[in-house]
Amino acid sequence: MTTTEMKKVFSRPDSLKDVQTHYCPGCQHGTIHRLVADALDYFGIKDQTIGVASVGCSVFLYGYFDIDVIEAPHGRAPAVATGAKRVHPNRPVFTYQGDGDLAAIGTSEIIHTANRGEKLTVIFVNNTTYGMTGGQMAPTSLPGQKTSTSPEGRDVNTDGYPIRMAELLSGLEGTAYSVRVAVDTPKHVLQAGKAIRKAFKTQLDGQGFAFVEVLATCPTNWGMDPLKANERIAEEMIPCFPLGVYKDATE
Amino acid sequence: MTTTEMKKVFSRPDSLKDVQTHYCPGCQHGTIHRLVADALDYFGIKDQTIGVASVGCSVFLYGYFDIDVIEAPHGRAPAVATGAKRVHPNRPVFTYQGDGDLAAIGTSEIIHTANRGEKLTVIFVNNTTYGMTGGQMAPTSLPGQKTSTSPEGRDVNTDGYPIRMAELLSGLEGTAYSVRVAVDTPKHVLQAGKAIRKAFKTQLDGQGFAFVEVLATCPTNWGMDPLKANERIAEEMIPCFPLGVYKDATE
Amino acid sequence: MNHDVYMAGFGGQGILLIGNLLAYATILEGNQASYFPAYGVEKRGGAATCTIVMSDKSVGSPVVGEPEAALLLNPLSMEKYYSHVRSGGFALINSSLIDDDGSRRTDIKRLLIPANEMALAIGDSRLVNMIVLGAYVEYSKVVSVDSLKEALKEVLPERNHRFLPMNHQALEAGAEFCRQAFAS
Amino acid sequence: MNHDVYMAGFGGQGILLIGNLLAYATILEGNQASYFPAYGVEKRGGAATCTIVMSDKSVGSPVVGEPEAALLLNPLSMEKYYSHVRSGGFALINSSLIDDDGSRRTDIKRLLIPANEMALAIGDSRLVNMIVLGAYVEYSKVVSVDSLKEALKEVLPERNHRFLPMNHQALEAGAEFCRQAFAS
Amino acid sequence: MTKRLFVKGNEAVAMGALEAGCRYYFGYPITPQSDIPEYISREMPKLGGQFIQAESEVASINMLLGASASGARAMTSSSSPGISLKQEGISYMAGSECPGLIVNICRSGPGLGGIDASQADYFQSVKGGGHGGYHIIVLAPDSVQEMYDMAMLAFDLSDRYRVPAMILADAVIGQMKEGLTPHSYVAPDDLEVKDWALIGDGKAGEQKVVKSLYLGDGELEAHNNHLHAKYAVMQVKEVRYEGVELDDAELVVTAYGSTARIAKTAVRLAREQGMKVGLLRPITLFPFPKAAFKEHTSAGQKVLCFELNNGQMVEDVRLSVPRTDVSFYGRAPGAGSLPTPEEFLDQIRTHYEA
Amino acid sequence: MTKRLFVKGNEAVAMGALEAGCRYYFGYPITPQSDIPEYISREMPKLGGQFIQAESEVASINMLLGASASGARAMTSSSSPGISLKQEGISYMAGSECPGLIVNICRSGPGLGGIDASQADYFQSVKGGGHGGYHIIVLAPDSVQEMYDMAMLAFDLSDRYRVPAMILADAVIGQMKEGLTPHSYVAPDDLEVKDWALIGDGKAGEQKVVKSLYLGDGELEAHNNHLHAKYAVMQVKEVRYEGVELDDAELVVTAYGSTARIAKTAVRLAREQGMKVGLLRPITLFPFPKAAFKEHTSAGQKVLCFELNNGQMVEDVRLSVPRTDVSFYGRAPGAGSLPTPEEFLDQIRTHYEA
Amino acid sequence: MANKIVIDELRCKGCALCTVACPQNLIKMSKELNKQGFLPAVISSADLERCTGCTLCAQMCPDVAIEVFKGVK
Amino acid sequence: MANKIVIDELRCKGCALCTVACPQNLIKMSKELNKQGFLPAVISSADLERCTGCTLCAQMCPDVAIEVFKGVK
Ligand SMILES: Cc1ncc(C[n+]2csc(CCOP(=O)(O)OP(=O)(O)O)c2C)c(N)n1
Ligand SMILES: Cc1ncc(C[n+]2csc(CCOP(=O)(O)OP(=O)(O)O)c2C)c(N)n1
Ligand code: SF4
Ligand code: SF4
Ligand code: SF4
Ligand code: SF4
Ligand code: SF4
Ligand code: SF4
Ligand SMILES: [Mg+2]
Ligand SMILES: [Mg+2]
Repeated sequence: MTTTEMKKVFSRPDSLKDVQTHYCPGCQHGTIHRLVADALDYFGIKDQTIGVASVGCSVFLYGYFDIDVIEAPHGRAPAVATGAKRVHPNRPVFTYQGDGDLAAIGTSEIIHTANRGEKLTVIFVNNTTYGMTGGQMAPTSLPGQKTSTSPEGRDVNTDGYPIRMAELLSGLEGTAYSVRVAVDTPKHVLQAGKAIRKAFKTQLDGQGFAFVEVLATCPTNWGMDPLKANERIAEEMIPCFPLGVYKDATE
Repeated sequence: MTTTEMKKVFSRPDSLKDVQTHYCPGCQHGTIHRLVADALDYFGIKDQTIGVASVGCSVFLYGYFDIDVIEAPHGRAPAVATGAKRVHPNRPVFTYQGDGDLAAIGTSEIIHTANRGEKLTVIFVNNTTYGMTGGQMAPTSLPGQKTSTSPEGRDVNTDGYPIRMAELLSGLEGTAYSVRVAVDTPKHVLQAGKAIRKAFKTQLDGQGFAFVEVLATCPTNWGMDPLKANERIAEEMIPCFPLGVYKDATE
Repeated sequence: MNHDVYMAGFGGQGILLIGNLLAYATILEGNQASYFPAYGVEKRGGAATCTIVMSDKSVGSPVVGEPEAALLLNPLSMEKYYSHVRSGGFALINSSLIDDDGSRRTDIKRLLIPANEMALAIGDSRLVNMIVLGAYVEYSKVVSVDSLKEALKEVLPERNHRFLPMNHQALEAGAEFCRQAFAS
Repeated sequence: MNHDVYMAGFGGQGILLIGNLLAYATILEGNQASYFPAYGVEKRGGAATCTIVMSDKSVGSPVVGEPEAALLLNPLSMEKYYSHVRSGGFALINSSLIDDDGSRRTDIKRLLIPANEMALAIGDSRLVNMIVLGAYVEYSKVVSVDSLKEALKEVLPERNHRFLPMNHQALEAGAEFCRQAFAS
Repeated sequence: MTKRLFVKGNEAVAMGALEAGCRYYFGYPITPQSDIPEYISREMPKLGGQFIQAESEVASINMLLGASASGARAMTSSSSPGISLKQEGISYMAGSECPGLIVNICRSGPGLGGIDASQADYFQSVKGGGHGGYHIIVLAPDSVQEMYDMAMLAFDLSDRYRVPAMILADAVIGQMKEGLTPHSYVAPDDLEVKDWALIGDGKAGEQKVVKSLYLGDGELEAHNNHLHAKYAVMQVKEVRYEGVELDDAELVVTAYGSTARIAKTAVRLAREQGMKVGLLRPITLFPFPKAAFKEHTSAGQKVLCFELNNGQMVEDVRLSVPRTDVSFYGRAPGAGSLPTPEEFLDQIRTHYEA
Repeated sequence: MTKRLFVKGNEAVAMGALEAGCRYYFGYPITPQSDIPEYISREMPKLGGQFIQAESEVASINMLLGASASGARAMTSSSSPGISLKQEGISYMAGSECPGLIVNICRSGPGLGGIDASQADYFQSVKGGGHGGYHIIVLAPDSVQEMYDMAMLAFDLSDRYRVPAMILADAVIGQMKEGLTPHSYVAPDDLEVKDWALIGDGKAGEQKVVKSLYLGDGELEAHNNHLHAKYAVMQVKEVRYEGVELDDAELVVTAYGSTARIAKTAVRLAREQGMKVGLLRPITLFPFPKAAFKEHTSAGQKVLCFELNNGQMVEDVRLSVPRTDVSFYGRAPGAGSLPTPEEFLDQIRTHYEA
Repeated sequence: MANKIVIDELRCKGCALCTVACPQNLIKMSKELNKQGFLPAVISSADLERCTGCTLCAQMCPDVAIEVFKGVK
Repeated sequence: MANKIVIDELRCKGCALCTVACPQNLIKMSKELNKQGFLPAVISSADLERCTGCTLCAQMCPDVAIEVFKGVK
């Protein structure tokens, strides 16, 4: 048996540069990057696509994706993407944002971009914390979650409740597709890949705003090893952030 | 028959100063002011209450209400009110905001203030336009509505859809009470008065964030006489913004 | 040529329209003009004022401290602005609404004009502004009444052109009143 | 007294901890010290460096261009910072990881210390930092090993106090290595 | 396009921008500049461009960043409080070298203040109201015609240097109507294709990145030095000012925008009264006409600076000619606070005779 | 409280603020200042105060406005991009005369830039990054101890003048650890009850309004003049600076914050080499120590200004002493861009010998 | 028992909302401008007789220009 | 037909997510640090024989350090 008899059935997507990421071991930004790159490969749109990077651990998007990238100020990726998309209505444009970026400082931009029905794809990585700045409380932190700014655990009475973006955005008419997925098991990863593909298809078909919330780990700031962190997704996150399609107006 | 035999059954509330407002004829900011003042009178809280004025036609709140007032930057009244309420947890605090103020520039603040469950009362005057600045399109402008920045009428494909704040906020756990009322008929006015009273009671009972959206006219910028404008509420606004209680977690 | 005029009244009296008209007519005659409105947060009911500066050279300040002429259409304007009129200048006072006849100042020319009554006589109370403008250009000769008419045609939307004759009549009436007054 | 030292290694080698310890011990001895870390966006895996300035007067710059001493724990640090050591100064080189013996510079004192091996010998590879620190204070005498021990007690959280003996042993081992090296 | 029009300054700047090929506008209403979005919302669709009324000023400036990074001529406009909100975005545009036009029809502050004309945003505009020590090009038109012309100039300069450009005016210039002679825009020869931008011209594998993040050792320092080197070139090549009767002037009056208009009349009145007074009107506030001040005060002339604020541009004048006697007369902005030519004349007389 | 502690500058400023009675903190995370909210989130609850991690910097500054208007000592902290976003709110606070503490642990820009130390927000801080021509008090600590002490001073000055106060530092001062001697806060005698604020002391009918809107004729002008009159008083009464070996100095080095620390060593080295060099370190950047510069350059001394930017404070130095020879040596900020004492010493030697 | 309303002519801005609010159709708009230049709402004394004191007119008035009195038996 | 995976030792950060993903339990963590200081995932040649080429390990790998090959008949 030689290699020539074998078919490669899984390999690095073309849209992803062949470099090492700066992400921590077990950080699922890497997984989600790969899924997005797979979608770009699938549709063959790598050379047309514009990625809009946000500020968070994924700020170096341009270092990993082999596509054109604009780096947006913290929280403003949807506005930057709107500007880009209006200029290039035929180029696929996506934003890639963390939960601090999208659900805190960028709340207004994501809501109005969805409400305008901008033909964009938004990849939202919910890891219940501000990864890049060292693990502060995010709008999506779970009740009781200890973070560097909620040392006694998030107190819903004063800090508020975990905000559910996939649900919230599904209430807006401009939203064509809103879904929540996770990447904690191979099955979920495959589902996440499909959702991301669909979110690009929604854009390519001109059907409106498409939103994919991905539950992911931040082992470092959760203070857990990658396996333990990964388990937390099913144990703690999914109960609070149920997976599923919250809106699908693409049919 | 002399006056002494008569009982005053309707008069200006104490909480409202006895002055002429600068509002245009038929503008229902006046009506809503009166209803809020009635509620303050009802609970006898005029001397404790802090009003937070927003930027819009109602910016002169302090000129009309005989209460302490902080004037907030455009859109930021909920944040300013949060600061005030945290310092004075026992004083009733309310914001009074227009649709440009609350549903456009102030989107992030209203959502996160509601999500934190701040014990505030928010009076939201939806008149489908930016009154003060001369009738530009608001996030709540109706599809097809002609405004000074949508001269051909709001085009939902590029301008987005009228945003329904009462519904949107009811999706947040911190919201204790969210309701939409109108002031176009005496019956609706009475209902609006009740809703506003309940929104203050929610705060006084410490039950969380209370939100009252009031559909109102802007005859001037709608280019209609006050009667015609008033009719538009039932004819065009209510079909798009249905009246009702969207959330009541006060029981 | 180097003229300026200040106009003041309450919102709804059509001050801004005649200000525009005057400046535009000046430009139609090949001269330069600036029109500068003062505006308030309170759109309705408040004061409306504007300054027109006209010149055959380029216009310097669009703002004038002591205007050469003032058109004062209501009591508040009279109170606030009458004293600012430049010595040797001209004041046109709407005597229909203003009781003060301005006689305390002897260093300027005055014309008291019952503009509201005259407007009603022509048939529309909203013509007060045109009457006053007619009188002013008759006095100052900054532009011809014909230029005003031409400007009016351009400024008024097509659908309102049926009101042109009435407006012309008001301009003429104002001019005529002025002629008479200074003739006597 | 007026000393400064630069420490560099990769994240996880415990550079920042010994930097803190040294500065704190200095303060415990009644002198002044500043501890200045360099930190990157990349928290993990990247370089960790810090500068400690110690003085009996108030500390001026917490940043030093040419440090009096440098503790270099990995090859990258050696490459980047060795040449910056002040002429007449001192370099402590972790020879377990660094091949370059620094012999190209003759204007400074060097001590090659097989810190990783020594740490493993004591029983925990994470003790590399303490070994190096022990050697440095033995050489420089900026603080006593006792002060370091006292500082360590305060810096380590109570629950980790069971590791104190091991750490003490490492400090002593480093100091002893240095004594031996310069004795010979 | 040679008919003489009679339009507002706000409309003129919008017309000029459209004529210069601006096809994307992003803004949020605010008095006294709402005529700009209103005009553009009417006219842009006819040109096939896009008008977006954004949800906020913050969103607007970031949409502008996105459109600019995508290679388009695009603009935003606002007034003081709205411009404050754009400061982070402006800093990002400066850092990522995104050209674009920002119009500030300055109103009186601080805070909500009022809606009357003001020049109190001078510092914010020229020193960098945002973080990080960048500069933007700042143009100060003083007439309706210049509002039109400078919209074009702003785009040209902005594209040439990849530096955002601001037109700084106020309610006097924005709300005033004057004659305007429109003319066709002609692009300068030296403007290059924006091959740094995401214009979609790339071959496969030629990644384009527009960013302001520079994390490698020395990278950001070099980037900052590169930005400041551009500013230095602009200081040499792009300074614009107007001189009025400067040749024999013993007193040089200086003012920009609305106050320059008022000062022009004051200077004329002073000349009529026999005073040898001239006007030096900076048109580019950044780069500032330092050399012009040096030249026109070299023989010991004094300078009198008028502003509609408590003293801002006067600092740049003083820095330009440190050994010259520079006086300041300012009016804090607010309703009823416009100075008149007569008032300036009084000041001129006082300083002329002193 | 006399034990000597060993803490970060960021922690020290938080400790000082809490000691000064600050009981409300509103902020949003950003490197390199997140230690401040992290420390306060741990300690504030023990003091019965409130820590709110706001949804954004814009929300934070407005929460601060609300708390300040309600009579409390309150603060926010951020770093450059976040401070840019607060500019509108700062202008409102200045306009409505709301005291409060804003900490800027400045990082390198423009835009996202980097997280390393920078002094490029000087202009933004002292000239008013927001609209409307206001000023805020700006303090520039250069040690961990001063971070602590100046938190108290900032609250006192801010309350006394009803002017917002900023502590402007950078990653060097914020991330550095040094010894700190804590001490009890003692309120100055002259601080009055905030009866302008909504402290709930009112009798029925005594309405209190905190606002920045002034629409009546002349009202806003008067208000602005009132604000500037306060600045003028501060200029006389509240200037603080440190002088090191200035008496016989032939060259006066000036720098603030982190660069002042580096300059201190450079000046010591220069003295050791026999050069007569002193250091004038502005502690209050606004009000700026103009008079001190005049005093210490009256005999013809030259000035050399060091900054971690492309030249900002040097303008205020030049404006203070227009006829003095003022040189500048700056380093554009960014990773690997910290100057060293040796580097400054070279510059001192060059200018000393020139 | 008799009821009445009092319209504050100075406060009234002539919006006419009260006229359609009154179930009895009692309120009319004046033909004469008030001092602010508005045509205020008026009620004739004859119509006043028929007022039920229901307050609906007052509920609708944006300018709180109407007071309502109810006769006490 | 035979299948295999190839783990790029240099890219692997040792998170171990692949080890729990493999239905056959074929992947183990090495006891030796790689050049970056991580303990990488490894698969023995014996275990490789049992690989079904299902790709589940690769699906889970955040660092795209695994390639999967399927034998072609
Ligand atoms: C205006 C502004 N505020 C704050 C920051 C600091 N900051 C950088 S990343 C970040 C949050 C990152 O969290 P998230 O968006 O959840 O991304 P993650 O790192 O978790 O993937 C913050 C607050 C900034 N860069 N700009
Ligand atoms: C930061 C900022 N942006 C814009 C404005 C201008 N502005 C004042 S009021 C207003 C909108 C008012 O509309 P709305 O909130 O609906 O109130 P309304 O007047 O309709 O009652 C705007 C855009 C401002 N004052 N500040
Ligand atoms: S800090 Fe968290 S989110 Fe950021 S790279 Fe590490 S694990 Fe991933
Ligand atoms: S403009 Fe509209 S909202 Fe404002 S006062 Fe007039 S009618 Fe009311
Ligand atoms: S109180 Fe009732 S019946 Fe009387 S006028 Fe008013 S609406 Fe009519
Ligand atoms: S509702 Fe009030 S303001 Fe309107 S017409 Fe009637 S009395 Fe007058
Ligand atoms: S391909 Fe499937 S069977 Fe093979 S190692 Fe990976 S998970 Fe295991
Ligand atoms: S999942 Fe990838 S990175 Fe993690 S251990 Fe396995 S091969 Fe290594
Ligand atoms: Mg996150
Ligand atoms: Mg509105």
